[in-house]
Amino acid sequence: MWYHHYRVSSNTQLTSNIHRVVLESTDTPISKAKAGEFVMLYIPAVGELPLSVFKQKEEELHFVIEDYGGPSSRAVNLHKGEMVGVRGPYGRGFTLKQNTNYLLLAGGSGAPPLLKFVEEAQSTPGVSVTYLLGARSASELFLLDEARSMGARVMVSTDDGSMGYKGLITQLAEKLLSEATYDALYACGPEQMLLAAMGLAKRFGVYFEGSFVRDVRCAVGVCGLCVMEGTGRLLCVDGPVFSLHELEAAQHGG
Amino acid sequence: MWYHHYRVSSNTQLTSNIHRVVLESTDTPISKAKAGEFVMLYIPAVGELPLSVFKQKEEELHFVIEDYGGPSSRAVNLHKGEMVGVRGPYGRGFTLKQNTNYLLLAGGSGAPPLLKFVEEAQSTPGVSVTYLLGARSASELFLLDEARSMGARVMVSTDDGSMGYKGLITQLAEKLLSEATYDALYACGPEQMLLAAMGLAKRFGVYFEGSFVRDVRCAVGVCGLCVMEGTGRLLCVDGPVFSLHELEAAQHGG
Amino acid sequence: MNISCRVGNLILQSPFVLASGIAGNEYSLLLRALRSGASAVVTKTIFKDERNGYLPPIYYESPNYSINAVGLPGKGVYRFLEHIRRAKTLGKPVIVSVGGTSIEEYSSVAAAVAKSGADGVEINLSCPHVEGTGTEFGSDPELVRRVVEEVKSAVGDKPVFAKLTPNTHSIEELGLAAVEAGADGLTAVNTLRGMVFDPVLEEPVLSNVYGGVSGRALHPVAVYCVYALRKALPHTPIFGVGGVYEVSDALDFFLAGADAVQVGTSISQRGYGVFEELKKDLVDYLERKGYASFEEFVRKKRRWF
Amino acid sequence: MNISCRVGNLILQSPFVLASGIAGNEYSLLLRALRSGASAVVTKTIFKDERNGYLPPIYYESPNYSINAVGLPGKGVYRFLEHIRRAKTLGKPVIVSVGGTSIEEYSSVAAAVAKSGADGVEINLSCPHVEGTGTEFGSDPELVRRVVEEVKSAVGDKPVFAKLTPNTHSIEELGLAAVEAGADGLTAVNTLRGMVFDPVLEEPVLSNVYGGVSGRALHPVAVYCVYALRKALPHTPIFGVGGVYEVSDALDFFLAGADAVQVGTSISQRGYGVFEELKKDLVDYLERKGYASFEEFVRKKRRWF
Ligand SMILES: Cc1cc2nc3c(=O)[nH]c(=O)nc-3n(C[C@H](O)[C@H](O)[C@H](O)COP(=O)(O)OP(=O)(O)OC[C@H]3O[C@@H](n4cnc5c(N)ncnc54)[C@H](O)[C@@H]3O)c2cc1C
Ligand SMILES: Cc1cc2nc3c(=O)[nH]c(=O)nc-3n(C[C@H](O)[C@H](O)[C@H](O)COP(=O)(O)OP(=O)(O)OC[C@H]3O[C@@H](n4cnc5c(N)ncnc54)[C@H](O)[C@@H]3O)c2cc1C
Ligand SMILES: Cc1cc2nc3c(=O)[nH]c(=O)nc-3n(C[C@H](O)[C@H](O)[C@H](O)COP(=O)(O)O)c2cc1C
Ligand SMILES: Cc1cc2nc3c(=O)[nH]c(=O)nc-3n(C[C@H](O)[C@H](O)[C@H](O)COP(=O)(O)O)c2cc1C
Ligand code: FES
Ligand code: FES
Repeated sequence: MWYHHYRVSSNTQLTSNIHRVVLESTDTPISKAKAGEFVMLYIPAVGELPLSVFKQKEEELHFVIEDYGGPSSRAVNLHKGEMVGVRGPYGRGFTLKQNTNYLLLAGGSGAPPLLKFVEEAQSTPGVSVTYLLGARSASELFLLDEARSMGARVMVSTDDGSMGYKGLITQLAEKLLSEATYDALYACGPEQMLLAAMGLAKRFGVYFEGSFVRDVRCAVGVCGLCVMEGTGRLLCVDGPVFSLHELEAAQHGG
Repeated sequence: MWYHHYRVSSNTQLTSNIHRVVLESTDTPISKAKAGEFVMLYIPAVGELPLSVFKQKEEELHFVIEDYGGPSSRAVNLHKGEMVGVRGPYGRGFTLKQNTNYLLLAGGSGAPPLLKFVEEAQSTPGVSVTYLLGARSASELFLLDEARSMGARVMVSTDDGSMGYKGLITQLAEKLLSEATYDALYACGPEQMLLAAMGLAKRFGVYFEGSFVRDVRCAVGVCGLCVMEGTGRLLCVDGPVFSLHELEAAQHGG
Repeated sequence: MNISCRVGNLILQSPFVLASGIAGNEYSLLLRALRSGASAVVTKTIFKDERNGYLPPIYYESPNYSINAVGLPGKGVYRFLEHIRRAKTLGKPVIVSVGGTSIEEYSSVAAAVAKSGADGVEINLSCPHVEGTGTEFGSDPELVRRVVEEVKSAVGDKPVFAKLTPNTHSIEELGLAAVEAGADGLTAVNTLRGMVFDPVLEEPVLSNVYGGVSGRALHPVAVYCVYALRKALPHTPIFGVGGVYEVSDALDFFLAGADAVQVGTSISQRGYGVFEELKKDLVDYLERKGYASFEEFVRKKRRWF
Repeated sequence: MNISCRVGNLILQSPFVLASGIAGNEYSLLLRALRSGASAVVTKTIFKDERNGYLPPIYYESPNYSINAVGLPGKGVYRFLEHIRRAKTLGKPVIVSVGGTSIEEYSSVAAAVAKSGADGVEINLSCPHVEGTGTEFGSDPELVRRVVEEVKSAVGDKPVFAKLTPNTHSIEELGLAAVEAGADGLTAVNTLRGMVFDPVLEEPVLSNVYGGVSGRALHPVAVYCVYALRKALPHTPIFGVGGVYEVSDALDFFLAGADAVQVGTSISQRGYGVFEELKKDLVDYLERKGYASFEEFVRKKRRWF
């Protein structure tokens, strides 16, 4: 089955442009996704877009979706009862190891895969997680209690200082990295943020993984449009999560 | 897999125009056939012909093939080592019930399904089998010991009286039916013989099944060429074995 | 649930019809299909004279497609007329597929079967594996036009369907030619030219070397053909044919614009029971989706035209 | 076991080549395919200017076929030239697929890529789902002739392959036109026009509504096309393309007359590993059958021509 069919069971607005959308399976649900893996959400007569799995239960799929003005505008407005198609899960997610001290950096709608990671980390021995969420202002922060309730140390940054650390999330991360030792830095958010986080990881000698975004259209490795330039790697099958090592290959080409 | 592949492992001449051909599987063998079921034998660059399964072991398939002048001429000349394709088994074979006294009539190359029936009957409680083989003359009789060794009472008829009963096999059968009681009469051979046997079965009130021949080309019920005229029945999927009841429908049409 | 439908002036109890060439050479087989739930049958393609067809292998099946080169065997039209009369005894439409190696043959066969009670004529303009008939007429819009014109004038008011080939760069062009020449409806499609080798024996399997691809592989192509024809001809009755196994395959055709579907290859795997199963599954589908009838479903779901 | 082969004057280490449009839009991806065992690559079809292609859904897969309408996105030829140069660093042939919405565009793109080191040019005369290019040129033998002539004169001695469509009643006619106009070889085939609906959502899936059918369903049709071309053109180099998943699929093409095959859709299921697996399985096959080389197998097994 290419599309597994789901019915929208709820749509909750989290911030001015971010919604939590919950789907319920109407035939066979997709198989279990790991944190960082994604699906293609098909909205009939609208289009298809890649979305990280945020939460998954037997018959349920949860997404956190930001309105970017294209098909995602329609996705944040999905109403209860609407039918959609879902295919996946696709790609490779974040690596989770025992006895590791994780620092997670989520920028805006980059939160869902990292929140899923927090959930998975909960039941892994010896893991501690510090979860940072960054936004322009307090009103754009969301699902902080969710992260706390799953046992993460939660900190936030806002550009305007309306809540938590005033400044960029990568500045907050830099502060934390200078104060304490972390084994791994995982990030998801805008490309600029990811590149800055990668820089931090290198500087502090911390293992890095980041979830990236490219033009995902087929999601199965044939169209080539999601290529991580110069690496020969396709985001849809080899990513969306890449390690520092994989991304440095990107810079050297070939 | 459409064709299962076999290598010819032996070819023994039984009479002037009848051979026993043994094949050995080179990939996966076809599944178990019941007496009366048939396969399509594909000889590359020659053609394909329907053949009753005569004997079947795990990896082996045995046929008894008569040379009729068409593709069967090539089939009787298959030599050791040649590769062929086999698909099937197809159709519905002879019914085998416990505690039954069977009279089997084999005309020439009609023997194989009935010999297979004798083999199956061997291990069925309460079954006794009388096997009649008819031919023009003694030199055209074959595999009588085979039938005997499997516990059948074996009798033969020849047109010229060179061995056994002098006359047609159906005349021999008529004699036997008048002398003793049989529960079922099964026949395989030329159409004229089958129709005569059917007449006997009716006259003596004996259950009848016969294995017929038609123009089998697809063997899967689509080309329609093997129709039993007027019955809506296809020899390849509904036969080749038909009961008296099914064949009377044939005569009444519709 | 009412799943009857109209295809031109044929009224069908369900949109599931036996396709031409699928055990359609004898009245008793046609009756069997009708009794098994087909709402109408299309006969094997009938020619003027007897034809032997090809020797086996004539058929090959893989999980993804079937391929055949039967070679259009048949007893010839005069011995077939009696079969038409007998097949009609159930009161369901009997559509006779007519073939020819000349325009004259097409029209004389059509005239004969129409006189013997055929409820419709389907012109086989699309057999891909016999020289001198089928695609040799059906690939050229001008020949399509001429065959259809002659057949139409030979059969009077009996509905005439032109059965088209997918082996073309523009099925619309062929469909338009047929309709302009007087065809009452279209059947889309016949098989795609194809070929299969036995990889162990290193031989082309079919005795004719190449043949026609049907079944699952043909399905998306056939659905496109129906869609293209429906766009070009909003009101022409259309039979969709190609790879109908499950009701979802039939729905593809209905959504693409077909009024009814014909069922062929799947019978080799699913048997005649496929007709009752398709009917039941269509009823279930329409009920689950809340449609009042098949006709309502069709009317509502053609947004993309 | 030597499985190298020649396709015209291209010498290939194995008969397995990456098909056009399969992750072929970036030098690093082309290098990946070559490092994974492809003996040559055909790039994504390149146009003069940037093209966005279609929005998703652009791809759909069923067990029996895949269908796509990617819409030929690309950065335009001038930004692609650097990718050709970089892809060549492994010394394996890089064939550039060229597109155009005019004969002039085809030939100017071809001239540019030939100058930048393309080892061959494949003319996409066969994309079925973009208006104004592909099949609109490739369905008409006269246009095929004109495009091939212009491209051939633009690229000098670089080999030119014409990639043909199966959406035709006569692929021989198209192949002959291309060869007469100077094509050095043929690629058969591109996808078949097709369409798919989601039966639950009752919608055409592809954003472009229809697209091109590839993979398993295309296979028997593509094999036939190669066979028909080989009969018509005994000495023309031919790439077979369509549904190569297992080595047996490739053997079908070799037996039908192809000199080498291109691999597309199966990469979505089998990954880049498919190239090494095909090579290994071909070697095993030839050894088991007692052939001394791939070349010997091809020479011996063409009895039906
Ligand atoms: C693996 C993966 C996981 C993801 N997970 C999530 C997730 O969990 N949640 C989430 O919210 N998002 C996620 N995204 C991002 C999401 O799928 C969409 O890419 C993003 O929402 C873009 O939205 P859009 O398609 O509506 O906008 P787009 O179509 O990208 O367009 C945004 C706006 O920019 C304009 N625009 C875009 N491109 C151009 C151009 N070339 N020229 C001119 N104008 C242009 C559009 O017209 C539109 O107005 C993920 C992406 C990936 C690859
Ligand atoms: C279910 C089934 C099981 C069978 N099992 C066996 C079996 O176990 N053993 C066995 O030996 N046989 C069996 N047969 C019969 C066998 O398959 C062939 O049908 C039979 O051998 C005919 O042989 P052929 O194909 O060589 O000859 P055919 O092709 O039938 O031809 C015989 C000769 O007659 C000529 N001829 C035939 N038809 C015509 C025509 N219309 N016009 C002119 N000339 C014609 C041919 O040219 C040839 O010279 C079985 C048949 C069926 C249907
Ligand atoms: C064995 C076989 C025989 C066929 N014979 C004919 C025929 O005589 N006339 C015709 O118009 N189509 C014939 N066809 C084509 C079918 O009617 C149908 O168009 C095609 O098979 C696609 O439908 P399917 O995928 O449901 O089989 C034949 C198909 C098969 C498989
Ligand atoms: C996603 C996708 C994109 C394609 N893009 C192109 C293209 O740009 N140019 C081209 O000539 N063929 C293109 N093709 C066709 C393939 O090159 C090939 O001819 C076809 O897919 C059949 O081979 P396959 O069955 O191995 O995929 C594309 C096919 C697919 C599936
Ligand atoms: S989205 Fe097509 S290759 Fe990744
Ligand atoms: S042989 Fe074709 S239907 Fe029986």
